[in-house]
Amino acid sequence: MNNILNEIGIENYIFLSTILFCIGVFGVLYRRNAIIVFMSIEIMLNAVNLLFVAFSTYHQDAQGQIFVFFSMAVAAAEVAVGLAILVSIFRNLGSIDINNLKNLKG
Amino acid sequence: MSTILIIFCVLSAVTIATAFLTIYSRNPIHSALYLVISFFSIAGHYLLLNSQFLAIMHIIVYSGAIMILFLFTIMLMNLNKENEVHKPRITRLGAIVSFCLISLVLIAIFINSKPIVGEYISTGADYQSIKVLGLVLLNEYMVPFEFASILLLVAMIGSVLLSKKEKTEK
Amino acid sequence: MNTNLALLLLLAPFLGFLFNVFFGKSVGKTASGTIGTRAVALSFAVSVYFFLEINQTQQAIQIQLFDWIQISNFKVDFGFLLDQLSVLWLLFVTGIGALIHMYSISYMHDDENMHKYFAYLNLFIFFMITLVIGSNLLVLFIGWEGVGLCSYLLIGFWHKNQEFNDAAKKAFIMNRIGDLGLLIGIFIIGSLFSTLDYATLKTAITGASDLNMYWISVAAFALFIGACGKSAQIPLYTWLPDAMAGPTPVSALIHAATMVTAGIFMITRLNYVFDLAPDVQNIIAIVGAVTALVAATIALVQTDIKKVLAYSTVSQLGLMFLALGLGAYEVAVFHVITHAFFKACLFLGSGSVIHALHGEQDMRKMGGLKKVMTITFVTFLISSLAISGIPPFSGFFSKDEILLVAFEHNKILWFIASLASLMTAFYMFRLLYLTFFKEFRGTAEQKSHLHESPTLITFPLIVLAILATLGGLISLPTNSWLNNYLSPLFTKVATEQHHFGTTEYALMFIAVIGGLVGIGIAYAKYIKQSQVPAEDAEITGFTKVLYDKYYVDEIYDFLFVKSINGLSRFFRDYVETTLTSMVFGLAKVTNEIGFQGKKLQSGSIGFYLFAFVIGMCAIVTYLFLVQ
Amino acid sequence: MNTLIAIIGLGVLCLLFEIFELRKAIIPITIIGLLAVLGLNISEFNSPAAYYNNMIIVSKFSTAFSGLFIILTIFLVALSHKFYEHQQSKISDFIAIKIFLLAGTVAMVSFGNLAMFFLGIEVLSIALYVLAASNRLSTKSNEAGLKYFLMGSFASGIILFGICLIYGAMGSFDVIEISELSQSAELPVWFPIGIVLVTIGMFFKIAAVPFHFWAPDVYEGSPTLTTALMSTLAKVVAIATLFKLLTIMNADISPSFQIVLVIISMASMTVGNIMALRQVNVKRILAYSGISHAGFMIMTLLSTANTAGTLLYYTSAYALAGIAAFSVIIYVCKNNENEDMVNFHGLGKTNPLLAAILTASLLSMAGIPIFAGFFAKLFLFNNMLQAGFVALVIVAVINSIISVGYYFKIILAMYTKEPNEERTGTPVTIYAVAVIAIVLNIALGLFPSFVLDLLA
Amino acid sequence: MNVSILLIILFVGAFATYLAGDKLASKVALFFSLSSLGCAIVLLNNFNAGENISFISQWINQPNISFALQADGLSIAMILLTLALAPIIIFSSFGNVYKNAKAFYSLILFMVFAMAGTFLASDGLLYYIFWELALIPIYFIALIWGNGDAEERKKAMVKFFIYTLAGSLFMLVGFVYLYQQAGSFLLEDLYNLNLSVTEQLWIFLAFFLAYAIKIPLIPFHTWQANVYQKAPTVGTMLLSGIMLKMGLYSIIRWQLPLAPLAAEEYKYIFISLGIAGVIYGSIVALRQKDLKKLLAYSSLAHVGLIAAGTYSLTIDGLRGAVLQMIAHGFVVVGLFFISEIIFRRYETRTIADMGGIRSQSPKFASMFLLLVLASVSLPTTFNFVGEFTVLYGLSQINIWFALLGGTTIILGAYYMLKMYQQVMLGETNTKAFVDVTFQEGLALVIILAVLFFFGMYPKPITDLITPSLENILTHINRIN
Repeated sequence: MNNILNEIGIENYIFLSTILFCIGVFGVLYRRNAIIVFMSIEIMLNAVNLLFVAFSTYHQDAQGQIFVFFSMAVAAAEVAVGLAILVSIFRNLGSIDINNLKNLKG
Repeated sequence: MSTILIIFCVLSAVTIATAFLTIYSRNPIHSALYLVISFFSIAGHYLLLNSQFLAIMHIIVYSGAIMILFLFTIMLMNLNKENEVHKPRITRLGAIVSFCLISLVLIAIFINSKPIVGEYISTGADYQSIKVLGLVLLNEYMVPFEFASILLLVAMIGSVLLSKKEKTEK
Repeated sequence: MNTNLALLLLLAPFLGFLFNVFFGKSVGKTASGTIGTRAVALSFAVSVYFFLEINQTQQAIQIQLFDWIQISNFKVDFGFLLDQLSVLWLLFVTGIGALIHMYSISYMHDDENMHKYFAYLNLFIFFMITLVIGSNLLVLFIGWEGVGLCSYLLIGFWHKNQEFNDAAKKAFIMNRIGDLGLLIGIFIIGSLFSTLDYATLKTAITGASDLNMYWISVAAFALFIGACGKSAQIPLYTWLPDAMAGPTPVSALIHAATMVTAGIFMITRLNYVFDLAPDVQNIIAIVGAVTALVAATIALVQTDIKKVLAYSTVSQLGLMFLALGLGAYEVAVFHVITHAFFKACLFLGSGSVIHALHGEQDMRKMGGLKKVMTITFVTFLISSLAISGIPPFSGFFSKDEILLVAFEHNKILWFIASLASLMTAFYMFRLLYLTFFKEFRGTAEQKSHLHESPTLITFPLIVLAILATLGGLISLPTNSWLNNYLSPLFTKVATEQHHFGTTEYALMFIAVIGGLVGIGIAYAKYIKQSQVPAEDAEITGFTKVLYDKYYVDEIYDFLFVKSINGLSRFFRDYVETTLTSMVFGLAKVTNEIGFQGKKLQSGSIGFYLFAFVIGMCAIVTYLFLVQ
Repeated sequence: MNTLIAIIGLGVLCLLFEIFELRKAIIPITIIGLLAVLGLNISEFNSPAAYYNNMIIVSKFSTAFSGLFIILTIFLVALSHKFYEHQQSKISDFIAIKIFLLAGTVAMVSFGNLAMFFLGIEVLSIALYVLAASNRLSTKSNEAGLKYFLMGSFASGIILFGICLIYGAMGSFDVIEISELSQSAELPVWFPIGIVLVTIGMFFKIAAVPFHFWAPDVYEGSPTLTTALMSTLAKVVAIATLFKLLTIMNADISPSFQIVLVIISMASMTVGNIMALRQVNVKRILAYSGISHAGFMIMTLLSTANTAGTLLYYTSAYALAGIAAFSVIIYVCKNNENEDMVNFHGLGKTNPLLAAILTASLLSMAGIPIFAGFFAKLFLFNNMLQAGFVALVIVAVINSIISVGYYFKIILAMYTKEPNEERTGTPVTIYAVAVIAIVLNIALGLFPSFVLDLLA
Repeated sequence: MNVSILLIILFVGAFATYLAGDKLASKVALFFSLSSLGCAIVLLNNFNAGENISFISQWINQPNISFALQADGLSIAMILLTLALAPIIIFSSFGNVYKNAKAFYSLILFMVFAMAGTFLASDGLLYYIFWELALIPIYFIALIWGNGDAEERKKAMVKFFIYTLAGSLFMLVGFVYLYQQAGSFLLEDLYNLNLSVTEQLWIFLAFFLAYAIKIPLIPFHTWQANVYQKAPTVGTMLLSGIMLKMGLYSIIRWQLPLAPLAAEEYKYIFISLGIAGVIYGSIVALRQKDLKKLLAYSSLAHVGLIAAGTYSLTIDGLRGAVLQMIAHGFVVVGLFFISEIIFRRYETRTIADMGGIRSQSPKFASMFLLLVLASVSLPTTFNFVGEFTVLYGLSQINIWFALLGGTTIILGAYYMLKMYQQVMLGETNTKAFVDVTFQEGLALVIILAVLFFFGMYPKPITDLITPSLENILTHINRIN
């Protein structure tokens, strides 16, 4: 099988990942629902994962893909902890609107 | 334009669009579903890049585990309403500005950077079959692999800690 | 031997001081006074011994005790120089000092702090001796400041009265202005000649070929400022009349006979410096003459008996400075001595009067004391004649010599001096007439207590009157013992013995006539017409200006005291606060920024992340797009 | 490597103790265990080696810092006894998380592969998210946890992106390979961008301006012991890791990057100090103080060739002072809703010893001699002047002056105000930790060579 | 035996005092301060006999810092000043009862320790450490045992601390910079540096800031009056008697020899600043209502002259400055003690509330007067020797400096006598004033004895300090 990078070019992957990453950033800034913010972060991580795989192909090296595994593990762990925190907040406040979380300031 | 490029473009468009919709849609459930689609399209990219194992893994972990967790939480909190008030305009403006800024900056840098010279030459070596991945992961990357378990252990203890009621509270 | 004696001379009054400080109160008043007097008398005895020895050997005695101050190019010893000049000064300082101590035993007997008084008086004698016998300018400076201190203590002796304290303070501070001048002079001399020692200095000056005339003049001028302060010359004279706040014997001792002559002593001591600065000498002469005249005019209308005498002192000191300025050092010294006799006598006489009147000093409330206070009157008369320059009393000789010298140099100065002499005769006899003649004008209460003073008071008066009469003998116009005695001191050939021609005799005659005219006017006014000076409120016109001393005190007060106090308030209230707020304003601003900055920390995750992203963009842009 | 394994073993042991109902023994055993680990760590000091395909590289740098982390963890574990008095049932979880966190930190300073680095930082972060939110009934703790979590994940994303770009440029995660490649060939621009992004992510962890906003809020909201952990251990780890990262990956930092570092350093110091001036909450004050100290620590990155020792010294001094200060805060505020300065009123009278310790630790942070904080600043200034950053040193000096303002506010509160509550009880562990920490601090001040020369 | 023993005694003393408990603290402190004074005298003897009493040991290898204590004549003189004043100050506090006395006296000894260290240290960094260390005890002494409104005191003290620290931190930067050039903090290595004029100027200014604030010179003096007023008298004594001498000493020891070209180049400016301080301080002192504030401003005036003397870069200026430092140390301690004695009886420091004391307490009045006279530098007092030498040194630079600096003898007399008049003279106050007690009297007599003895025979001190000053001066002149 011909290598696809000859056809697509690594730059395109970089651009795609960057845009995806930036959308993630945008989501973090744009939304006030903690869960969506959270999802945005997942988008960011996925963007990076995609880039990892692309680079892995580019270098023809397995390490990039291995790293994606770790990245997934991290994402899973973060999700577990993050959702636990969210649930705990929801229990205390009845809301997960991050705009309501302004008690600590100054 | 080759087929692969067309597939790439379509997949990319889907990925970006669904990612954007994830953020844009008001209903958290919709967001979650869009995100699932986005993840699938990313898995499509993986397939395109010929890393089938990773694609499967990705679908299992993200769509299967993480997204279910999300959905579960959304349901638990009963958030499936479009009740979210938008952030103040200034904040949204700030978000958009920073989005444009960061995209522009990053893309500008990548465009500015000197183009990758030379053909991409495939050596033909196997680097992404399950076998190779397994070997690398469990030989070279044995320590991080083990350490990832610590990570998950910490996450587990943490989740328990955050949810467990104190016994001494009387 | 000499060292021990010199130390005895110096330390006797100091021990008297210590004794009075520590035991004066317990031993009782008379004992404390007696011991104080004996201490000074002992010094007098030693002084006489030294006088005899020096008069015989014509050799100055140098005594070095120890190193005192180390300066880069020289070091200052603590040492004594006993020569003709210092011994002469010692004689009348300790002599008159002893008499006044004796006088004080009686005069101060009613004061509860008599032991303190004697302590201060002894301390004064100690410092005066230091001043006189110091072998260099810095030891002189010890005495110089020391006598100033004692003057301060004694003027403010009755320290419950704040006015007296003000007077004391004023005296001290004005003296200090002069002292600064003296110090500056010392600095310049020190750096020019690398020594402050009189003897070395003299050889250095006489031996040197190329002297820096400019700096010598500056030094001389600075020293003269010092002398002005101590000897109450314009512009630093105003403290002396105020100093009359002290007990009268103190006025006699410090503010008439001894301390105020320190300036003359110093200039005479450094005559070789002043000889090199003719400009400064001219200034001295002019200042002296003007002081003599101004003070005399003020004295014309004063009604306080001691004030008259005080201005008279200033005036006489002015004459002495005139003589100094004209280079006639020995004449100035001569007048110092005669003046010491008669002015001390006058002060003590006035003290006797005040004592009799229980503290009354206003001449308008006196009169007719001739009958009750005969001895006081007679001695007072003799001294008045002496100061008025009537032959054959001592004042005639000394004053006449000054006038002669002045005439030789400058007719205007002579005229001013003569005018001052005439006025002197007038106001002295005005004083005499108002006090001793006619009827008593005080209260009946006072009248009933009028009495002649006790022996302890009259004895010094008599002695001083005799000295005032005979004092002129030491320097007769044609055969001056004093000039010969002092001649080793001077580098210039001492003023040649006057050839007594017609001019000289005519001048002498004019002077005497002048004196008599003054007396005559006084007689006409106060005996013939029985005038009594008007009450304060009724004084008008130029008399008022004179009575108020040309408003010099007010002017000084306005120019210096008020302005410096105003400045102080300004500094305290505005400059200090501004400085503080400037320095600490920075802290305030920082604090305020911190307070405003708290708003930035709004608690909003969105904003925090926004800042994060912006910061990241800025860094990345700077690094990869700008560069 | 052995250290890392032993630490993980200890963490697992903690969990086992819970199972065997030996809660009382957990803390003593853990402390003893950590001491043993410390000994093990020291034994590794002079035998640098790379383990498992360069995954873990044990060097002097890593062992020295690991030692510091272990010591700090010992203190934090010792404080746990008193702090979690009322949460006995969770004690094993708390302790185990701390131990794993320590494992993460050790992995971070001794990584030889970016995968280890990333996993280490994630272990650290996730443990901290949990600890920050661990007081589940307190809304403050919740808020702190969520804030830290969201922003921390965001920063993790940035770091990951950075790593990805590095990988894209180099085709390897092995730092030694990367280092060799970075010196030889012409690099794609991805590499420097990757480095910068990773650096930015680490700046977030250190709380450097403008990535610092989370710190005051999270410090204030978190349980005090967690705050202590964040402000001492976490910050030190982050800066040490960043230092190592920059040292290993590109030997010479470009001049423009230096300018960025200088500006961030200055901004951190200034913002931290100025913002601290008007705070009333002691934890917030220490948070801002931590930001300013981050600025100081960043200075070491400017001339990495010879500042490793200084960094170790600075971080030790700062962390020890922080531990002492926080143990006093734990004592003072144990019964209070908040940590406002009011609670410290009159401490000089009610508890002179702890007041003195807090004073000493604040003086150390302010950089007053003979405390170690002074020498830390001195050595730092020395290095910076040597490298020619005069303006930076001047700004640092001005900041030291400003910092005295708020440190002394606390001291004044302790000594000039009247106490408003009785203080009872003498919690031995808190005393012991505070005293030992401050004594170590002063000892560092008196014998700075001991630490300074470790990495010379 | 070397000088480190002094520091050890004081340091141990500080701890022993704390352990002795509140009742014994003052006595223990006195004992230790006296024994350190005794040791210092023994050391002086050894020094005069030519024995080496320095102590040097390597402390930190990298950067190269030594624990170097060196004593030349100048240091010994300052040490003796410190250690002689310390017992007097401690002794003078016996009439007061302090809360938590053990901490109080312990802090005093600790401060003395730090100040002694400052005078002895010959390694730049060690010196700096002692310099800063001296600040902390006085801060606490003034803060906790001070008088007046607590809030205001707090503000004043924080300002003081930050202000002085601000100055000294720049000095630290200067030191570090010097270290870069010399590779060592040791005094002699730093002396041997050859820096350009610009470098020297910056070094000079960095040091100047530290010293000008500490001493203080105008316009950096704004902390002084407030702190002097609000600190307990013991603290004020320590501050004015010894601590400000640290700054003056440092000018001579560190600033001038390290930046000689700059010092030479700009000496007119700095002399003028000192002299401006003389005049300004004197004038401000005239209208002060608070006795301690007045004394503070008088101190400002005096140190202005001393500083001018040091910046004159002549042997006379330096020697006079050192003499005047010692003299001023004793006088100012005496005067502050006087204010404390009045305060003990009248509970006030406002001058307007006093008056007529002299009639009731002759002994007190005499001693006060003698101190006033010493303060206005009457000949035969030590102050005169110092002031004369300083002014002489200034006159060698420019006669106007001497003249303007000399106004201190006029203005000084003015405000001191005015103060004396208002406090002591006049009608007897209705409030009873008990004459000095034996303890108070003893302390004052010792001070007066020192002042008058050395006023007449300053040779021992002059001989002690001159060689070291000449040595420093050769360093200053090494380039010219």
